Amino acid sequence: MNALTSMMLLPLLGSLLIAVIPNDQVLRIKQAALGTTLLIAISGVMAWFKFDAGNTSLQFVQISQWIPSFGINYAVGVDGLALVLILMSVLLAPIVVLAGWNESEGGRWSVKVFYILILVLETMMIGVFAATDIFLFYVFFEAMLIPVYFLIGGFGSGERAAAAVKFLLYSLFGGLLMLASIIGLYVIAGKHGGHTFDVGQLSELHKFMSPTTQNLLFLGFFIAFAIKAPVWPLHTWLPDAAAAATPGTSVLLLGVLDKVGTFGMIRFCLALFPDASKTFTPIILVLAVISIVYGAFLAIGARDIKRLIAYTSISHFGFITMGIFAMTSQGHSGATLYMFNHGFSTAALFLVAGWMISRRGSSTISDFGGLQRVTPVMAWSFFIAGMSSLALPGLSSFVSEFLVLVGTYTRYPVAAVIATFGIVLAALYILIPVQKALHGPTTPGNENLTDLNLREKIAIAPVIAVIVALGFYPAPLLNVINPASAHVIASQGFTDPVPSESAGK
Amino acid sequence: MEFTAPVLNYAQLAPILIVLGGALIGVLIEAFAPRASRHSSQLFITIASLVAAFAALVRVRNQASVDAAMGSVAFDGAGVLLQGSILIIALLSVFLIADQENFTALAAAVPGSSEERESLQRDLRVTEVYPLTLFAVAGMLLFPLSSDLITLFVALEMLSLPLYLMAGLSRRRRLMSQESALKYFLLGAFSSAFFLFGVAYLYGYSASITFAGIQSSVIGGSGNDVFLLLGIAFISVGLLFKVGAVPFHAWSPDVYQGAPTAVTGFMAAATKVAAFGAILRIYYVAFANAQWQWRPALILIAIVTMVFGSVVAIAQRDVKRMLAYSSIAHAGFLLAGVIALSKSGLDASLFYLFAYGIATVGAFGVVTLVRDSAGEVTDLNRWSGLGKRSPLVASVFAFFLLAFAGIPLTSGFIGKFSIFSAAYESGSTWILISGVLSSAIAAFFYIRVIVLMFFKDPVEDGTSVVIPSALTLTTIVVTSAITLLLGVFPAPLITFIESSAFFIR
Amino acid sequence: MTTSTSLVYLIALPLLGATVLLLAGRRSDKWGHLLATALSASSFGVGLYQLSQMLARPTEERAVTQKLFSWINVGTFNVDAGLLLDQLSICFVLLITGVGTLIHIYSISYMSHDENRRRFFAYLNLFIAAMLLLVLGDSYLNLYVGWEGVGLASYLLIGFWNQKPAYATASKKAFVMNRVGDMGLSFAIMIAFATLGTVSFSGVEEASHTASKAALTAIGIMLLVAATGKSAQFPLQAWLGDAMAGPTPVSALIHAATMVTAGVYLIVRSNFIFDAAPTAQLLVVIVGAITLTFGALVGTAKDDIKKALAASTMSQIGYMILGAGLGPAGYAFAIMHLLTHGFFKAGMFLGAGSVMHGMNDQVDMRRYGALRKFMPITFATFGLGYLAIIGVPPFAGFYSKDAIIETAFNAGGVKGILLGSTALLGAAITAFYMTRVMVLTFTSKQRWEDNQHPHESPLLMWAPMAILAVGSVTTGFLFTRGDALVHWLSPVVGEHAEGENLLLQPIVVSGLALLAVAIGVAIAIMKYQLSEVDAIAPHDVSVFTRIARKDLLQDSFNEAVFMRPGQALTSLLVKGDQNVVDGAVRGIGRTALGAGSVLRKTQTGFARSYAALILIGAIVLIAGIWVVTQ
Amino acid sequence: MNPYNYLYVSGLLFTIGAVGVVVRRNAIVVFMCVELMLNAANLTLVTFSRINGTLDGQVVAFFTMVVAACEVVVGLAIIVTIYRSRRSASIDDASLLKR
Repeated sequence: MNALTSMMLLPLLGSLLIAVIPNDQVLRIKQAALGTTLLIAISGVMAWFKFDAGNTSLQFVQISQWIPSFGINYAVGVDGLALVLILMSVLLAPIVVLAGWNESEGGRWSVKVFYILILVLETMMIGVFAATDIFLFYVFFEAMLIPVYFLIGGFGSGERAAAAVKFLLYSLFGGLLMLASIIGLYVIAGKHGGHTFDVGQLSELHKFMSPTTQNLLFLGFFIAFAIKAPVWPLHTWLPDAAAAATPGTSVLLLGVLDKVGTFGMIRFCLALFPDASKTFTPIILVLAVISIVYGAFLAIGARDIKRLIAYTSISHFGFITMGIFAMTSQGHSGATLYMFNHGFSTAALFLVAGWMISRRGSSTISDFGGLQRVTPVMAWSFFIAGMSSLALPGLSSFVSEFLVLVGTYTRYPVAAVIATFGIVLAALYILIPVQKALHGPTTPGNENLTDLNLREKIAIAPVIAVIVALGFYPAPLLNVINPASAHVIASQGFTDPVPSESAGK
Repeated sequence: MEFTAPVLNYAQLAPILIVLGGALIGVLIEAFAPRASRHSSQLFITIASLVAAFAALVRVRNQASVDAAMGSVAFDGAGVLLQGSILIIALLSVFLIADQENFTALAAAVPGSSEERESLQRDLRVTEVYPLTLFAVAGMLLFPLSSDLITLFVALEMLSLPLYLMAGLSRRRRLMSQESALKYFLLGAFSSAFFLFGVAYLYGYSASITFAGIQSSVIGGSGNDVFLLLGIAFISVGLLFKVGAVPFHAWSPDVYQGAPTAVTGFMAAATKVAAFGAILRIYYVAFANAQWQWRPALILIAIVTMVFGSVVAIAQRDVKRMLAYSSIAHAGFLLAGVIALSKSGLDASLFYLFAYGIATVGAFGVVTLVRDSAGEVTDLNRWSGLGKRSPLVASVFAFFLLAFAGIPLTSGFIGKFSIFSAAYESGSTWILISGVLSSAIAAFFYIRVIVLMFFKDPVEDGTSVVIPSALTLTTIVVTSAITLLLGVFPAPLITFIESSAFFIR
Repeated sequence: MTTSTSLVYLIALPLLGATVLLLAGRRSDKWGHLLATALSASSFGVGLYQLSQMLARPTEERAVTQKLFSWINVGTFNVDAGLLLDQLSICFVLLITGVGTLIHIYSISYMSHDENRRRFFAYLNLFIAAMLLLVLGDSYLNLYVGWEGVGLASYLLIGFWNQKPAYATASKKAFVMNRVGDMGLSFAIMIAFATLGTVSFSGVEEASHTASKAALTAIGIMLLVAATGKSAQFPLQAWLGDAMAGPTPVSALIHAATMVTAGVYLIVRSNFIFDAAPTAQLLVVIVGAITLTFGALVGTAKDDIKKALAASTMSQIGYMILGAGLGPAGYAFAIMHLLTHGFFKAGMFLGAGSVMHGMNDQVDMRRYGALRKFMPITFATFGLGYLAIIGVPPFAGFYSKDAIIETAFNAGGVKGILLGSTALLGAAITAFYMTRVMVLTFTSKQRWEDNQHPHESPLLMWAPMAILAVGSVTTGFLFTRGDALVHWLSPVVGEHAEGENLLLQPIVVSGLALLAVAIGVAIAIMKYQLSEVDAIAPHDVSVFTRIARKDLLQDSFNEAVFMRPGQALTSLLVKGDQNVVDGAVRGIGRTALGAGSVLRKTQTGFARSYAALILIGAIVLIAGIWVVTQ
Repeated sequence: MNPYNYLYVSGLLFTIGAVGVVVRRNAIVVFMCVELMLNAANLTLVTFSRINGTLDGQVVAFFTMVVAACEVVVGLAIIVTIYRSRRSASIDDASLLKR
């Protein structure tokens, strides 16, 4: 059976299994969830090894008819880009389950519901990256909103209902714009050689489009992805959602779901509308740079630790977007690697923050203080996560961030230069909470916090390990990413700028 | 001058005739059967005749002829599909109607009179509703098949008159119910007067009352265009009134609210199918070649309808009214299919009609379950926390709402996609855009209800969910199953529609 | 080029130490410090071994490389994790590991009472590793890793006692200001890649022959920015003073001997760029000149012994930068001064630490005095360092500083005169404030209460001081004997071009320098030795003193120009995000809702109004169709 | 005499009926106005049948009368019920359902 399909089926089976476990056997349910996610993670890693990095064509392809009358297929397959993101998703899932062992309790509904939603979500996460049929992609893209919506609204805290609605409406709005564009594509495809949703065939279509049509269709897709990603000024749903959701949910939300946005920009915006992409690149770069700086400033000003992390992500997504539209191999590979790394560093930040919050009973940064002395391990985990978030050399995110900057500089120096100021702001928005929460005297209310227990250590260890390991040796990922991004660049008709002063000239 | 005896194709008319026969038997039962046995026998007769009619329809599903009744009734694929949908929907609605809790004991009794009280004590049950339903169904079956203006008019009245009465049969809030009946009747009569006037002018224009005749004179261009214009305009008023398109929608919220919920469901679902069936036939067959006259106006109406329906629905506080406005919005979407004026438009409309009808019956079926001591609770605020009280019912209702909103993996999404792509294919971009936007607005209020049910805490005011009767349960299960099925595996139905849907001329 | 497989151990050993100590946690409290010291020492051993190997080889084959693996490889952007050990880096390796080891030893005793000593040693090892990576990396990007690594280590060590909020702030300040400098380094790397297509030292050097002046100037200036950040040079000097919050050994190792000199290393390492970019080079000397005066002036006013020493560090590095800015003539001297400074300044810091150790962490020199009797060894070692820094022959500082002053004078033209006289003035002020430190601390009258019981530090502490003292006596002499260092470095920094028509002969310069020193010393002695010093800093002082005490208003400046506007902008954006951006979104929602509640009023409930609606609709429909038809 | 005049008459009748529906309050009267409109339609049909010289129009007219009769039956039933429960035949009184 096709590797991807089986990876998508596993969570569903898992959720069925959980559904039959009686409600009161909470532990059993959790174990089932953890087991399933681990299984998927393993199969994901196996797929990783089966993958032939050398060839740029899609692999693990499966195509079977779904709605023949509309030329809609169940078509899955991955290139380096998709594989990396799927790997990230399936690796994060068990960590989230293990880390948020207790966040499923005290929600509106039973523990069971929580894990069923998580597993269903995982299926869709895999599907959305694996789909090579735009209709199928759209189905996952929209359907995955529902579980997240219930995860936020049902198990979150604070203004969870409002946040959930905001998240859903924002995304639905974007999704509908994309639907309009998809319909447009469908019709145009019908006029030129038959209805299809196959990305490959559709990417030939732009030849038949008038510039205006192409721009409009591009916008339909881009706005949807810009909301997901999120790009300034379409970001305001993210802080609320992240602040309301449980840490685990936030990890999946920022770590995985938002990547769908940047993933989509590469997979659809660029591939389907090359000319429009070129047209809009300047504007998008401006937005990306704004996101970088703006997100950083808001993070500096944030009082709530979860919101702070959310804002840092806005800044990071700015980097990713910039790298994507810089149209250089460094920028592209950097952006893809960035997606992977951001997944893990955000996961680390959110999980540790979640533990801090659940222990302290508050998410206001100023309520913490001197944790380094009370809970050294927790403090260190947070610190390392923070360092990775500010892209400290030697940690994974540095490689990606620097690649993005270098790649952008070679084509768009100004954007890169402004973006680079982000690294100073990053130092501020990480070190300020570090100073307030971890350093200084241990403030009242924090004296008796307990340090991480074994489970939590086991959960956070692999994340940090990945962060450090990839910082020193990113080759395994880059080898898979490079061919893919080189392929995209080439198909866009771009070549890396030659060094202006190279001795060769 | 001699008359030729009419030649009828009884096989093709069988469905209609069977239903009419059932209705007549029903009348006889009312007249002679003892009270005690009436209900069961009526129910049996009704269900039996509907099933029989369906069987008869299946027998002749592949036939097609213009003169099933001397050219007054066209029997073709589209007709079969429409009749089939109507019969299925009618059957499911009858299951709801069978729950007598919804109906007054004695329609003639003055509300609050001793007469009524006594009748309630004696636990009388109104059973006229069954024959009325059958008469209405018969009219609905005839309406979309009519291929001349007389039949069209007669069918229109046949389906309307029983509905006027049924609207007044509510057990509780009798005054409202009667008021809705009155409004429905007066406005209905008013609109059918317009309709008839239109008939007159079309006859004046083409000297013929058959669609074929009208079509040929439109093509021939003989005759006074002013008459054609007036004819189309006036007939449209009558038809658009039935489907509740703005500005002829005003009756529907009031009637939907006042009528017994089961009837509302029947009305909302079946009437729409029948009316749109007729509209499709007359516009596709009779007026097709005059599209440059009516299409712009219809496009405008469609856009106004979908936007108005969605926007006003936001502000509703009563479930039934909310659904009424949503059905107005959907009427707008369906008009897009009429405007498409193409094969794909026809297919899309037929699919949409069936999917929407099923979901509507289901949704109203759920509404009948939410009650307090004084009968059904339709005030949305009292629905809050329903998800806690009875998660299953709430989830089902939420599912139907998502289907209305057109979220993937529900029938609504496929319908929306196909109908909009058809509309865009035929060049009406504005329909697509406004459709997408109003869908976004619509999502807003569907989600508000979901929030209300799941994320708000229940109000302790005796609102509860009754254990559904077996029949009601069947309806709800079947409808939700179909809605899901059509969302996941729509291919069979779509291919079937594609292969068989056409209008014989 | 010769390759080696053992370079990596230089870094790996201390890195291993850091990892083990941090992961093992409290379990390693018993032996952690010993392990760390041992590893640092063994790294020093490897360094010596490498040196011996290097000496064994002919000059042109002395440089050694080791490629570990291909680190980042995207398109044409290929960076290996590669190490380069040449005549320049070996100096640093030995300085870092050597002085580092001594300071490890010193800290064993100095930190013995701190419950977190193990963590302290972990950080120290981390620093050693990062610093070695910095000087061993064979490309700007590898250097960058070490560059930020030492920044991290210094952040951790400055904030080692971060339970004191002020210290935590100090560490943050240091990190952030360093990041500003690092930004310069990233720019430099980006420009290098965009213009030269490579970021490795060898590649850039090769490309620099053909590259345009503009590109090289840009790179050079950005490198200078980086240097100012890490080496606390003007205008990014403000963090160094606060960095004294860290434990004294840290100040000795990181903020005196090694890390802060990384800027000098960077510039000397990039000599091929600066030689080809005069403008950048000019900026370098300007920065150097400004900073050396700046630091010196600040030094005159500080009463906190560590802050005084920090100021002098700043000033001394100013000398090195100045030297490095003077091109081939100066590189060697810059490095020489760097090395000698490494010895005597480290020694003096340790001395200061020992004094504080004896005075229960009192740092105010006005509360010292007459400590000569109580801690003779400290006095002796500190004194030797003192003689070295003010440049009294034959102590180390004399040779190195003198050389720089001389080269400055001979830089030619007005430039030469200006720079030379600045350096000379600096020497005088240095003499003044160092004498001030010396006198206030050791020789002047006792100004501390009798409940204090000053005492000499234990062997583990004074032994390193002694060794460093020896270094500060001898090194200068050794390096200059037959221009040993100059020749040693020439393969890296280019042949030392001895100017022909010298403005001033060396002997003259030395004379002038000694004169300046003498004046400085004399004033200091008069002011502090022969006259009364009050135990609390007087407030009725000249405005200049006040300004000097406030570090020439550097903080107030930064606050006014960067911090406050930044904070204002932040809060503005926060408000804006809530009210404008998100407000717009919420506005849309409210509009829809409002429209809905308005439109639903059309549903009056009166059947007649509905009928009217239908009628109007019909009329409009007819009209519409009519219009379309006509 | 020009048959088209009948069209004008019927048009007039129809308009009167329509306006009547809008302006009159009494349900019975409103209903009668609707009947007036139907009859206007009938007149039109008959006229056209005359103009076109085919019988269909008149056939439709007959059907219309039948249907109208049915409408009367249903309509009066509803109106009477309302009247009995409200003691008023004014359609403006029946305005519980709104908004």
